[in-house]
Amino acid sequence: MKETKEYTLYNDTVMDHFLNPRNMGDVEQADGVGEVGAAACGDIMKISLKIRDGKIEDARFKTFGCGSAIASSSMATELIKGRTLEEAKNFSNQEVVDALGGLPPVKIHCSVLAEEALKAAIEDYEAKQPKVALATA
Amino acid sequence: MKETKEYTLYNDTVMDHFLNPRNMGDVEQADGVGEVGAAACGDIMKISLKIRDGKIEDARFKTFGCGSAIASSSMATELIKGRTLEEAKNFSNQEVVDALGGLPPVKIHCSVLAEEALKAAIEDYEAKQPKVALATA
Amino acid sequence: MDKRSVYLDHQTTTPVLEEAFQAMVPYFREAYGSPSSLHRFGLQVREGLKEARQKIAQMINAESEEDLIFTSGGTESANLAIKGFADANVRTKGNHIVVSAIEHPAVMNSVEYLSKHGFEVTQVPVDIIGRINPEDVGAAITPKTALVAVHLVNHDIGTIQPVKEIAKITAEKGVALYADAQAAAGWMPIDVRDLGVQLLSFSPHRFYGPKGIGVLYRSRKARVTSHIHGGVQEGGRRAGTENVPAIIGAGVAAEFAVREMDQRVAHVAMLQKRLYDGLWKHVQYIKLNGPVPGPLRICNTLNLSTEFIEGEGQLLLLDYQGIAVASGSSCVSKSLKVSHVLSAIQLDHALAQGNIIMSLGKDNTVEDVDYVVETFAKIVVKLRNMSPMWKEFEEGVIDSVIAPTGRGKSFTQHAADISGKPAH
Amino acid sequence: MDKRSVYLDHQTTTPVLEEAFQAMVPYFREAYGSPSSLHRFGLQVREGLKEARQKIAQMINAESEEDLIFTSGGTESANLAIKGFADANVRTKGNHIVVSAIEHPAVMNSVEYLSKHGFEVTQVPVDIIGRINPEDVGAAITPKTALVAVHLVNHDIGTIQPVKEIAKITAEKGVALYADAQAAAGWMPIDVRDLGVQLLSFSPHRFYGPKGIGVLYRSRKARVTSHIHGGVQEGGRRAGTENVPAIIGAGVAAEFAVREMDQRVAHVAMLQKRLYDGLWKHVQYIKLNGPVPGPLRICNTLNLSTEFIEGEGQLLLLDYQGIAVASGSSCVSKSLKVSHVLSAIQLDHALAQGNIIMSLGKDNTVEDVDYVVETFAKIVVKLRNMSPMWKEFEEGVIDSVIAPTGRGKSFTQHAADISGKPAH
Ligand SMILES: Cc1ncc(COP(=O)(O)O)c(C=O)c1O
Ligand SMILES: Cc1ncc(COP(=O)(O)O)c(C=O)c1O
Repeated sequence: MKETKEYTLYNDTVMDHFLNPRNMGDVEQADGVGEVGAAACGDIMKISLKIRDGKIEDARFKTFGCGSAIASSSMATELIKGRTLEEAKNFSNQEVVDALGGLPPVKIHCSVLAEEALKAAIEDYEAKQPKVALATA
Repeated sequence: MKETKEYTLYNDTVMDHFLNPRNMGDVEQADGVGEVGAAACGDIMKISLKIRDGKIEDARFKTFGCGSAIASSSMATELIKGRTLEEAKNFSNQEVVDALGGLPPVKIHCSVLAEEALKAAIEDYEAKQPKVALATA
Repeated sequence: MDKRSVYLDHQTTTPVLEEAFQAMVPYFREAYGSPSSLHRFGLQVREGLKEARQKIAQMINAESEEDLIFTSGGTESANLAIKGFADANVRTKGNHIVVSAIEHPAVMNSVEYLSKHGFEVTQVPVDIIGRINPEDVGAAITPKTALVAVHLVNHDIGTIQPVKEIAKITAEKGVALYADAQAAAGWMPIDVRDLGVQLLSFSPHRFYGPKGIGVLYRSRKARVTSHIHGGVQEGGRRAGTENVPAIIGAGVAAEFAVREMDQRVAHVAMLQKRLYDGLWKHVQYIKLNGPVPGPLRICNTLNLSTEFIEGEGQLLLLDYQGIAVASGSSCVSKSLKVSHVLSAIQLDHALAQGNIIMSLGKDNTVEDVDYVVETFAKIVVKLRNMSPMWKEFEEGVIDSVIAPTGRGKSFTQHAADISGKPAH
Repeated sequence: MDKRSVYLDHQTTTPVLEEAFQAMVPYFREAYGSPSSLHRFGLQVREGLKEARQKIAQMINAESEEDLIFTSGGTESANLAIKGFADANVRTKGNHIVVSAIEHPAVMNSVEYLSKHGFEVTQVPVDIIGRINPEDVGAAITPKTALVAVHLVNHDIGTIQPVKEIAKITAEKGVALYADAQAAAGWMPIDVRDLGVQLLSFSPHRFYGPKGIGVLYRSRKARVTSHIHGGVQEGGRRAGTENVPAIIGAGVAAEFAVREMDQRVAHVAMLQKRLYDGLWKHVQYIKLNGPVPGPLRICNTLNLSTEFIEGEGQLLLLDYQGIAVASGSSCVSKSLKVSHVLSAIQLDHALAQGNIIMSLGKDNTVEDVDYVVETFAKIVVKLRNMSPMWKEFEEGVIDSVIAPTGRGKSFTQHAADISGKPAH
């Protein structure tokens, strides 16, 4: 048995992203913002994007939710930065799960929420950019 | 907690009569012998008496049965020695129980068996002595 | 420097008292016999069990130690009380059961089982501090009611129930009353005769006794059908080789609970007050669930909701700072459902999500409490900075439930709007 | 000088292994959390429980540790296996149960409970050494049979049952098979997959683990309805705060049972043989119940009947000499009934009365055994001198069952004659 204090609910990567979240906050004058809620548990996630030349230059999150929801949004924003919109549209929650080194089964929906928030932010961006939206359609 | 070896199933008096039974054996040329069986558990008790001048001069027992059956017959023979036949006919198992300092409820029937064995022995004696039997009738 | 370690989850379980543990030790490797055995290894154990039984009977002022049935825990005791009593009395009394809406799952699910097996169940609601109204219980009783089940104290929100008043009503109507005392035992005096209950259960692991042992008191008038069949242990009412060391430890824990009751309650109530005052002074937008510290609340528990942030995050950050607490938030439950207790007191969904339960114990100190207050205040700031709701509240998009500003929609409405489904 | 202390009742319960006890210790006062908690006190405990589960799964070669349900003991496990399986499968499979005539009361009384609740029960008899004939089981199965329950080893007479052969038949007929392995676990290798059973139960207190914990293995195909309702512990199949220290101790006991199996079995079988040889050499008119030491008998148990004297007296005199044994005699049972196992093997009533069960453990020695033989021989003399039956046998009034002389009536006849009622 290790010492009590060495035990954590999630693995080290998840704990690290929960305790020291990356990209926490709101992008100033964001090009796209997505805010989604999980009907399952009531979590809410908001992702804001800065997009330049079809690429995600910056991504930030705010999350109302459990540890794995916070870690998932932190990881999702990390992963997505620098990707093209096309790439981002194919982004799947599994990438978040893998990058986090796994999530408990009951918490997988947190990573889904991150995917949804990201896609909502892209949609928001595209909705504001009708020409680009058509071009990629 | 006392040491393991100090614990006994029955109280000290019962244990003493079980471990060092009094009057164990058969009266030589007994005047009366009673052997009874307990339907409840299968125990068998045999009491033999030496009777002189309407008094129980000697009483001995043999018992096939549990610790409290053995202790009950030991105590019953102790108690009955020196009593008149009249007294002995009024003998009750409660005397055995009391003299033993109590028996577990489920073992009371052992003392009853002792009473029955004693009375069977007296009956046997009286059956062999029709005149005496009539006189006391 | 090592962080302080503060265990604030005594309503889940407690460490075993040193004295109770020491009393148990010889029963593992020396006095290891089974009490059913006739030899000395068995007899040696019987004596200890009898003493333990007496101590526990004394703790609740039972008529006799024979009125106790030892089980494996609070859950089994509750199951036996409810299903065992229902089984034994359905023919003579009827097939209706009255239960409060905020009982522990051990009770709720036992009752639900019965409802699937021919019983009718009436759930009595509670008010917003989680109190059962005795009149509601009276009104729910029908000529077919066999049993009323109400807990003495709620495990989540700490509300003390008017069991004695309910007992007057059930006595008048000739209905048996079962009280789950698991959240109360050890933290307030319990007197089954004064209360007037026919059945009462608890588990010593909530007052410094061991796990693996539960108690069911049942007055001689209350017949209970046994549910674990086998040997004739516990007078034929609960079969199975006895968990001897646990019963021994339970006896010692009960003895100390009685002896130290006043002292423990005074200490813990003082800490509860200090914690309550400190938190409410240093943290904005938090709500107490259940009654304020005082005669309606058990001395060791505070249940609060922190607005705009979620419970698991609070729990984890507190844990990271060495503070162990519980939460009734949906994220914390395996079923992803908010505690049914919080739903029953009609707590707003946002507040239910931000739920935290802190339960004190006899070994917590003033320094612990001050550390918790300070740490909690920092954690709330950190999580609110991360929460989209906090900014939206500041911007007037959503409103506070605790201190409404009149600007913005409710959290629940907001959540429903963005998720496209009503939050549950 | 102190008398030797020889514990010969390992088929009732065993002391906890030092290593198992030491492993349990930190879980009482340090790692006292509940595994359901999300904080570190809870998490710390989860790890230990998982390891224990794995060790126990390995002990019986279960597919996965998820196939184990922890209960409070062997009795609860048997109840859950039988009633839980019956409940879950009565609609799809039927309401008929097949059981052997010599199962433990935990099984017998669970089955009896079902028989009062709409189930039909067929009892399969055993032969005079207590073996179930697999063909009898096959013949008892009907299209409505839901479950067959047979133990792996009989707790009283030590007979090893042909469970693997029975499993072939049940598999063929598509019926589930439950084996109560409580008298076997720790004393012979158990492989649930090789045996082909769907359910199997035991309790670690029989192989140097703690009391208060039982195991039910159930293969993924066997559905079991939970019987203790409440929280979602044990994957929702058995509610209630886990008895953490006991599970930890059980894990260590299982680990050692596997590791030391060969050695323990060899040692105990050697002692069993020596005890058997010694007793039969030094004491006349004793009968072995169950198979001779060898492949059909569990290595640690001898069940014998001493003619012309009763069991409790033998037990008490042995105890007085420091030797702890058990007995199936009616005087020893609270119900005053001879063990139903002895009745089922059609043991003469006189012999059933004189029953003694000696069960060896890993810490018994050759010296212990020699002391037991010597002491037992003396005790038998003492009790026979006290017994009216012995003299009546010598006088030719009653005859021996074990070695009939052709003179005298049977004990049973004699007892009936003098009590005026047939003995039972
Ligand atoms: C074969 C068998 N099954 C079940 C049990 C019941 O186990 P427990 O008393 O540990 O609950 C026993 C106990 O003696 C047994 O021998
Ligand atoms: C009020 C109440 N009743 C019953 C129980 C069930 O007790 P256990 O988990 O000890 O079996 C609990 C446990 O949390 C409880 O709080």
